[in-house]
Amino acid sequence: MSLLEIDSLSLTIGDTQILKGMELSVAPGEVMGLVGESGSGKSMTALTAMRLLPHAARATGRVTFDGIDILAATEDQMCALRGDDIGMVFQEPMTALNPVKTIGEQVAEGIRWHTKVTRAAAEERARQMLDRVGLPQAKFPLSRYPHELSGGQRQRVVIAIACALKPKLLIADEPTTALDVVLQAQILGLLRDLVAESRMGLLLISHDLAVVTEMADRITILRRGEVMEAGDTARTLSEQLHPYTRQLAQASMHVPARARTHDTSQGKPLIQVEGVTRDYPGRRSSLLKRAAPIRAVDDVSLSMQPGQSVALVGRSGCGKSTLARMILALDRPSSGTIRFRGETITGKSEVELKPARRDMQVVFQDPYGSFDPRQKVEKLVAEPLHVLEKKPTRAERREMVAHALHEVGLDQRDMDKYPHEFSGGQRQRLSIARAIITRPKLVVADEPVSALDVSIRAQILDLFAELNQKLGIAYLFITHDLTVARAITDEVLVMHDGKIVERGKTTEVLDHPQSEAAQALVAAAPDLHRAIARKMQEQG
Amino acid sequence: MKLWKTLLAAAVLAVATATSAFAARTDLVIGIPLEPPHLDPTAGAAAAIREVTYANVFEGLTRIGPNGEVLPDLAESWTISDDGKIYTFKLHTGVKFHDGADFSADDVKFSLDRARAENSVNAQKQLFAAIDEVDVVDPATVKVTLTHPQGSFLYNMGWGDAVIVSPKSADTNKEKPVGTGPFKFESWAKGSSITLLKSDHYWGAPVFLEKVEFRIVPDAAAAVPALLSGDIQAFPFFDPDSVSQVKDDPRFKVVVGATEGETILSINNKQPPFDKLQVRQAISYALDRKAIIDGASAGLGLPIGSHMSPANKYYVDLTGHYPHDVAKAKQLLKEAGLENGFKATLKLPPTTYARLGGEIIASELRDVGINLEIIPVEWAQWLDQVFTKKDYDLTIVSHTEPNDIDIYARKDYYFNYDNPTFKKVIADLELTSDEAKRKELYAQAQKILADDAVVGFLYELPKVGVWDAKLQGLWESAPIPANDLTKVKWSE
Amino acid sequence: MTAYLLKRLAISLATLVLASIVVFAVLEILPGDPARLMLGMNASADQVELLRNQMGLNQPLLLRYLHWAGGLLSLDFGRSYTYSVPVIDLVRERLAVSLPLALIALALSTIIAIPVGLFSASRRGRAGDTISMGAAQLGVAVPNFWFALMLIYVFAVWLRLVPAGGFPGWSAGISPALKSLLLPAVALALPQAAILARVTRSALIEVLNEDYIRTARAKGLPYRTVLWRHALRNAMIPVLTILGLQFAFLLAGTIIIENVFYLPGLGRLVFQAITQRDLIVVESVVMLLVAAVIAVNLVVDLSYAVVDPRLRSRQ
Amino acid sequence: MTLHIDIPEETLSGILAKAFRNTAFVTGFVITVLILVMAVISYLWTPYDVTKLIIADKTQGPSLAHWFGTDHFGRDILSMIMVGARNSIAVALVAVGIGMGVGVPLGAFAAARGGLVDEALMRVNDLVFAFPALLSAIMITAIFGPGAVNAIIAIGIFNIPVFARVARAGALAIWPREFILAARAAGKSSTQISIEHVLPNIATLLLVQGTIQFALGILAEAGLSYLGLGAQPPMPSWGRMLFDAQTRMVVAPWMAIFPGMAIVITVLGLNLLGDGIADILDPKSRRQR
Repeated sequence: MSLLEIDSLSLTIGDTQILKGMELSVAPGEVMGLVGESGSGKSMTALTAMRLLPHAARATGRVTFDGIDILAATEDQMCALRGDDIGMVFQEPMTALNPVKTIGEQVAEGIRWHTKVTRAAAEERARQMLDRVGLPQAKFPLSRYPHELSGGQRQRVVIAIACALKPKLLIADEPTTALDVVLQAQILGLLRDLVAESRMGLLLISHDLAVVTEMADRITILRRGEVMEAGDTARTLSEQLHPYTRQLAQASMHVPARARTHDTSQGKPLIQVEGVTRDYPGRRSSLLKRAAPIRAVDDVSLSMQPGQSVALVGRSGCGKSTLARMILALDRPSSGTIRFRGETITGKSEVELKPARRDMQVVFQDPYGSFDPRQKVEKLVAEPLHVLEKKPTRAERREMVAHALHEVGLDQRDMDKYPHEFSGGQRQRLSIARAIITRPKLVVADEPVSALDVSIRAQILDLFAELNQKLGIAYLFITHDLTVARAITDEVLVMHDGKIVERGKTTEVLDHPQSEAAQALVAAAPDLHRAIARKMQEQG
Repeated sequence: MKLWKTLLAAAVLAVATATSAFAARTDLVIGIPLEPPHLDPTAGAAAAIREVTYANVFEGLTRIGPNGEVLPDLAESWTISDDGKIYTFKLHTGVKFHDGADFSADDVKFSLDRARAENSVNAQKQLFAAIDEVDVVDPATVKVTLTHPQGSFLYNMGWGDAVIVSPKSADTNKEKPVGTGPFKFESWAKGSSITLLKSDHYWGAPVFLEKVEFRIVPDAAAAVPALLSGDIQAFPFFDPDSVSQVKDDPRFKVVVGATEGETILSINNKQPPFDKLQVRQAISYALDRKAIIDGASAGLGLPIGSHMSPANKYYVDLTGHYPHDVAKAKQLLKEAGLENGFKATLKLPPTTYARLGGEIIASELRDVGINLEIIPVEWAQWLDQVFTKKDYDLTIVSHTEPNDIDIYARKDYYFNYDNPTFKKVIADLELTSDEAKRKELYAQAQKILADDAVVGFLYELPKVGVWDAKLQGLWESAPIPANDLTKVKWSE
Repeated sequence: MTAYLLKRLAISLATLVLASIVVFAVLEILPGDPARLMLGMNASADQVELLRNQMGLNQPLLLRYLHWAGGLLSLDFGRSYTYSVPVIDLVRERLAVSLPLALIALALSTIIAIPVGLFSASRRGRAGDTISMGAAQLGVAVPNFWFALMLIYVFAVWLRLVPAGGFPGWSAGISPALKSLLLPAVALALPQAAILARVTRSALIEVLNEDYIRTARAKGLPYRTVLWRHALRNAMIPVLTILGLQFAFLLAGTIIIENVFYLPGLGRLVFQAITQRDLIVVESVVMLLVAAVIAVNLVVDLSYAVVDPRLRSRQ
Repeated sequence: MTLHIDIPEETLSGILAKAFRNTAFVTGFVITVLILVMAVISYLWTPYDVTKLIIADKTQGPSLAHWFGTDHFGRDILSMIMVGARNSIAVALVAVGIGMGVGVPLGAFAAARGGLVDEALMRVNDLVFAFPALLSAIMITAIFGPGAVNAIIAIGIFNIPVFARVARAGALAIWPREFILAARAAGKSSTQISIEHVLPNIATLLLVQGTIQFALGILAEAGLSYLGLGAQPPMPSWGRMLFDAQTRMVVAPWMAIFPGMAIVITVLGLNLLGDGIADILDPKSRRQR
């Protein structure tokens, strides 16, 4: 018998249909993977099971947990289930914990509420639980506050809260999406162990096919509120019977076609970074003692050739974005120099920087946040024209914008629209159009595809590759995702704790990492090929 | 509306009867509009000092009665020498100051000498200017010698500034007044109230009240509810503008008396175009005194035509001199070459009559083409800008000193009025003692002021008292600023 | 934490010093001569000049500032021109009215506002919320002096339940004194309560949308428990900010209400002192009020740190 | 505390459609427009001339001839409320203008510069905030004399730090956005970025604060006029009408009731309008129906 049984569930919020005839089941001890792109209704499925839906939501169908009709249960019954029999882990560890309560209080609270034990007993159990999730008492006493922990540590606390009473079912909604690959591997390992230990059912929700494949026994693929395909993980993904399943799997493994024409060893370097260091003032612990500064980038040197595509990879917080900003002259190094086309750009004023700015542009991660919503596309894409020697006339400007839009696969009529009229993928195309309008020599792209769904992401990677070929633009890709690096770059720089620890041809570094940091990254990176292979093996 | 009022009245009455089960009361809360700066009448000009202390705490040789008459006080009787220069006062005996000190002729000499001394801070030093010498004849007799005969001497000795103080307490009277009166000072909560208690060993006729509290209510808006709710039982100086609120209420008595306050629209006679007689006359024609009295003084107060109270024996009725006549006013302005009108300012001190009257006058003068900008000022600014620096066009103020027509002859007075003929009349008055002749001169003076339209003469400020209908013995008029409580009692 | 505290203290002190200079300078340009006002219409120019000398008004500016500021430090505020008593005594007397009034009003508004805010936030969008927030909207829109006038006429003049104004003094007993502070306190408190209720509600609603509320609900805690244990404390920061502002407002902004009820409080003292050009009183009281505002802000800042542990470790 | 700004991504027609489904906005909008229309009409026509005093008609109760009664000078209260609206609106609006005109650039500048400039400007802000606003307004009018212009200055000065604070907080929330970084990468100066990107994005925030300060300005003007420090006769003002009414509450309560209601309704309308705008433009605060 299934632990959780969802039967022809339909859900509407206001006038919007979120789920249509949704079917899903989780057996005790089973890991069910729920996969889908953004907006497919994954999270709403989880919230329905917890009955924590927004007020305006209306659900029909049947949801039973352990024989209890969830949709018909009283609020008191639900309170008894939540936290005790069903635990839940959320996506965003930074905001999932109450900032004004200690982690001990937050873990012990559910224990006390459900078991009515004394505070001391509840705290003892909380301590054991935190110890179990890898936050030992000695280093992480119960009196710690959430803000004193890192993202990965906070996610461990959230897991401790969810698993404190050994629930029968654990629901994990994108538990690792906000974490870097190494942390992701750790958290997934922890979840796997906890589930195995107490024979919990796990409903793992993710957009990442590789993650789900590695973890799940069975898989349900969701698209726009409807189940496309469901079944045994290994079989479903190896056979790829449903066209959508195939589409997803292929996009996840997509590598753009690139002809390697740019020789990397000759000519003058486009960019030279020499012994660059960036310190931020540290927190003062007392009035008299000035804290040691935090060194974000530590004596980094590198150089890039024109037309070269280079990946800068590393875990979150390793200093790669700071380095990128300094290259873009948006931040000043504490020491060291950066030369662009042989000219020093460090310590220059905005006016002096103008020629350099013309030749280097940027593409950001968030396709939503990188456009001013108050301006039309024409103005937004034309913004870098500001640095041109001669200001183009309005007609010239429109012509240039139209051309740039055409190059990124958008219609020139789009220039009179506002950014919110575009989808995420289209916006990233706009972002690229803005970056290439001045015909720059260098584009710095900071995690340009990590916020995109897999199918869109494949298209954008293709676009990057195409432009690299056509316009000879050099790329500096900042990413923590090795598949991106593998897909589109010639060279990889691995950064760790502010230092560059490894550098080499992309395939060489990723296939045979030398440094510890690179090895950890490679080992942790989810890979659909490998995952399917492993699954097939397990099942024989 | 009617029913609503009846219901409310019933409710109020019900609550009122439930709380009003008192016998003959001996306490009284009196509302006064201004807080005295201190309580020594011999060291300050503020009327508020006298409103609390006069006849209650402090007494003089003589006193002024409710109708302005001179009555004996600490002096039981007196004789005047034939040349009118020597006054011999016979004093009451057995009188004690509140601190227990005995009152004697020495205190009289001390008080009068102190008041007229070189370094005296007395606000009315001119009252004592005629005194040549004060001699103690015996503990109950004082002889005062004048440099020249002075008809008003006994009256002067009745002023609040001439009260008798004890040398022991003279320096501390500001904070803790000690006098010979029927009430002794109890406490002063600054900004709020001053409390007097009945004195145990008063020499005169016993008073009826045991405790009197002077509550400071600067705001007419606050006075009405305080009266209506019974918190305060008497406002001897009530804002005429608020009278309509209580005049139909049987619980209260509204008493309208006279003051010596000529309320005038002062004009800066040197400030063009007001230096032109026609302009000033035009203003006088433009003024509608009835509307002003109705609008600014609730219809109370008598119109005046010159600077003299209608209650004064030298009064001449000149109210017909400039009847309200807009056409005539315009005609005069045309003659002055100002047929298109002009702009001027009207600075208003913070009294109700000035602020309300100012609005009406501005409206009336607008009708003849004079556009006034109203500038409200605080007393401090008024004294500084208008009175001292004469930086004004028009202003409204009430001149409350009795018999003060001579101010128009003063040098550098803020009217900037300079008429030798008028000055001559006033100088003659000083030297004239013949009553018929004096009357003639006073009439002449009033006529000159009216002819010259020196200022716009408006009306005589009424003294409006409102108090509980059961309260008896409060003064109806105010010949001098005072709240004499010696005869005040609650009817059964 | 200590660094944070010391920095806040230093800033507060600097603000205070700047404020004293501003106050002094502003009063210097106030038109009107206090000496002339004290002596009245009949005094001669010589007499006025004499008094100005006695009052020290003819000394150089800087000297007078230093003298005054130095006095403030040792709580010697000088003597009132009009009352000729030490300013500190006046202030003490008036504070005995204003401080209880402000505290009662603050307590009243808090007692009314927080439950209403909680109630509204937890019934968001329902009839109870609509009605109480409608009332709050009205409360914010009513000028407090007009409200006070209406209160006087209903409760003091018509129903005669409380005095129409005035203050009998604490010596008259606690009960009559409190009774005469009741209406002013209500007139002050209700509009403030309306503001506070709105802030409480919106702060709560903001917090209720946070992820950690969902975490707490996922633990199985009922909605009410989550509201009290998790939401309220997090919603306290904006509420505390408004409370701090309100206390400052209540202590100083009672000028109008004290005038309506003719209460002998600080607000009226300073208003009268301005009209009477009792500069020394104005200076001292304004500085006192400014110091109170700064102190309250400091306390509020520090209480943020008590409420929010994140601020404790920040500088 | 950080301010979170959600930038609505909607078309104008979408916003308008939403606006007219929002009860608070519609009510506030209708009231505000009515008051504005009343003020405009008063320039062309009022039932009676408010500068003409007819003492004989004083303190008459509401009737067909005088809907809201007459005041102590026999002026028609309805006409005075109409003309008074002009004064209240003018004072509050110009005061908001002063506050925005000075405060917003200051706040935006402080946010753009950061560091010492920011610190110094915010300390000056603190200094102004440390003075109880009404008290300072009284002092200002004591120095320069009472009158509408000085009331505007007094109220306007205290709007400056309010807008500076709001603008700074809003700008600080906008500055870390990637589109600002993009503009910087495009070589725009901080002034250009403030004007082109920051200000348009905090405009709604300022609009909401503007309606709040407008409403507060009307209350403040009424308070000052009530103390006799606001607009001077013959210009009618609501606060002044209440000042005149308070001594006549027993015999002429209409003199207090109608101007008081005019203030309440106007302030209510503006507050509802502000709430409505905030509601419509903040996607997070969508009401659940």
